[in-house]
Amino acid sequence: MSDSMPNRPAGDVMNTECRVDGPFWGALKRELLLSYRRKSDLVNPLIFFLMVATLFPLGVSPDPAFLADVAPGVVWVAALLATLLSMDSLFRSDFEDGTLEQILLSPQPLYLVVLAKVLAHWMLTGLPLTLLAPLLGVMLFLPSDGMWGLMLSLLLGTPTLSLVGAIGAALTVGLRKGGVLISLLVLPLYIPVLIFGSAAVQGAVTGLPLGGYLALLGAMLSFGLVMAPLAIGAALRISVSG
Amino acid sequence: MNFESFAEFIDMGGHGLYVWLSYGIALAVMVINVVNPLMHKRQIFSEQARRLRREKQKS
Amino acid sequence: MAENKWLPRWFYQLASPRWCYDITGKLLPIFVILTLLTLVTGTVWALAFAPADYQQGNSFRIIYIHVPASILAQSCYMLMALAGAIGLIWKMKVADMVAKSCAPIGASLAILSLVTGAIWGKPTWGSWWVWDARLTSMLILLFLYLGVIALNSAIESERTAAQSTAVLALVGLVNIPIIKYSVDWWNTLHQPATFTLTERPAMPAEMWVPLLVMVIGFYCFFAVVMMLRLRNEIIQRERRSRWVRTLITG
Amino acid sequence: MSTLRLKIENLFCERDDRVLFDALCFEVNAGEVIQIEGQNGSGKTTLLRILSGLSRHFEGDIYWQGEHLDHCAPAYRESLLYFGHQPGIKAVLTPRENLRWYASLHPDMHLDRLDYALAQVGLSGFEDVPCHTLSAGQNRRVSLARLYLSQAPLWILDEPFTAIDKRGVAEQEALMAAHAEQGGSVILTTHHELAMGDKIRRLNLDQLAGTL
Repeated sequence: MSDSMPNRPAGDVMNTECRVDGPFWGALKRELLLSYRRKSDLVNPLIFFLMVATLFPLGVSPDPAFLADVAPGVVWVAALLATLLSMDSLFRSDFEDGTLEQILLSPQPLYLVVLAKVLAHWMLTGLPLTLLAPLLGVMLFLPSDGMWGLMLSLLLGTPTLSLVGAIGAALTVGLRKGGVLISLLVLPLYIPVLIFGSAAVQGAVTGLPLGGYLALLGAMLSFGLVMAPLAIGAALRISVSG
Repeated sequence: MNFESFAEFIDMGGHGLYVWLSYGIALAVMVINVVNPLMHKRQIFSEQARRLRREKQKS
Repeated sequence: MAENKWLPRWFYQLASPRWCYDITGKLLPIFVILTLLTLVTGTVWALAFAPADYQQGNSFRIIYIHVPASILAQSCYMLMALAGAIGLIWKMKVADMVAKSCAPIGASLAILSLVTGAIWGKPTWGSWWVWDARLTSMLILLFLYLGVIALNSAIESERTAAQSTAVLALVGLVNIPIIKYSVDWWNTLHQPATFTLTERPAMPAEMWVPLLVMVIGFYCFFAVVMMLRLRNEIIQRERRSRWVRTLITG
Repeated sequence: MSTLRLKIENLFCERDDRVLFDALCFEVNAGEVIQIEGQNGSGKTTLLRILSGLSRHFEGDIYWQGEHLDHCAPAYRESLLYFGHQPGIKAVLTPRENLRWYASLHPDMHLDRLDYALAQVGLSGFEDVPCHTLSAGQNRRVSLARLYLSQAPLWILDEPFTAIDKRGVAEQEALMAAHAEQGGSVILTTHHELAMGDKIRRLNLDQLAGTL
């Protein structure tokens, strides 16, 4: 195209405005901006997280000793379900308004865009869940020694949940009844994270060294960081193609 | 042969229920696995035959 | 007229499914005979001639169903993921069909393994269900199968369904060792195993030879069911081609 | 310099047991505007999705500047601007934010012309209002503003004029003509009668499929 377009703003005036973000930052900023504009989507998983944890004392027993016993597992299961709850919308709105097509047609590496989206999802669900977890710990009489284990294990475990869940979201994005299906696909894959996550909390409560569990969670996270975006990208291309 | 009599064979040293139940279920699973594709095959054939007849009538 | 125009390409592409249909047609009777032979001898041997276990008595004979079913359920998942990968990479139609046929067979075998495990658990542990590491991983394997089946049936387009389930199966395959390791580890943490179902120090030959026969029998059985399902899939997907039409009209 | 851009060879696609097109061959050269015609359900959108690389449910070969599409996908995406059925606009973002995000996906976009582009599609004054307050036509215009920003030589446009008024259509059409004159190529579907008439090459899917 010719460069003789009229009305072209002077470069120096618009300088900051014209700086183009890379694919990763562009996608990350956009996701954060989007959820900032739709704040209710942001708090819903958190409320859900809180409610699930409330159900256990009501449904089983309010006995502090018992609750302290099950607290690590309950908090982890609640975190897992809360992550899953917000997973379905990860690619769905992009799919519906056509922006997903544009992402797939971009010359930029899909890996980075997908990674940015998952990171944004974690920052908006996993991270708040981690920060909120001590509150649940108190509600469930988790001994204070376990708090650090709880937060550290959630910090390392929830990103893996987001990464694995995104694979399910990408596989079901073109389907109308994706919501239930995604849990069916993803929950079995969440089991190792659940096992090591709650074991880490239990270890912290009983005063055992945490290093091993956290290392395993970290190993799963790094493996997920390398592999999951590839699977997500492939799944998105397949889903949009159909 | 491990058993003295047929009754003993059926009884399996008191565990007859468990052993025969297991083998029975295994048999059932196998039969279902074989019958299911065979039925499906019949269904496909009759369906396609009907479709072909329909197309023939049309043309 | 239009049909003639695209016949050559169709012919070219269908060569492989058709070949597959023919070859499975020839192999099928052989495998049926093999299956009957091995399974009948294996069952008689296992039920009547193999010695009873000195600890578990005759309930030990359930092993001859439980172990082959478990082994096969796992190899079936591997086959499904591998076939899916081949279908994804080389766009081979037959591989997609193999992968699709695997899921229901594998799921039924996983169920068989779980049910026989539970039945075996009753006389051995005194309860129908124990959170034993192997049973738990088998349960999770069943969940993985169910996920694959659910995804496959939710997607209408055959090709998208095949590709999506292939991705899911591959993700599951990568996860199976992690799941197995985590469950094993979790199991040792929560209940020190007094004795497990299938792990025994050394099995005398009178016990493991019939087991081997049963495992081979199960594999042959799997091959038979696989071929039956595969042939159905081929006919279903190639229904528009000329050779299937003549096959159906007879 | 070869003017050949896109070469489609022996394209075959069926959907729901129906052959949409078969042995479809055509070429798209530099400076050409090609309009895909056909009844509803003749596979216009499907064809455009295949050409853009979104849909892979086809048999046959597509070459971009002599190279098979399978081997040059990133380069192809760099030279492609695709306008799909959905405009690809986030409702809660403003037109400016939407276009800036596009620029992060297509780094060679002229982002400095952003205001100019939005003015050209008649949206000056709406740069910073959320898109959900705009009409359907205005939303599509936001997406069409990419045509003024992009450097991509190949445009694939699926019904770009839906919900766009007459004046807008005339302007877009002029833009396409200018793009073709400068050596670009356009493949589009539309139900509008285009004024540039004789400059357009028409491709009728009904005739090709022999259903008409």
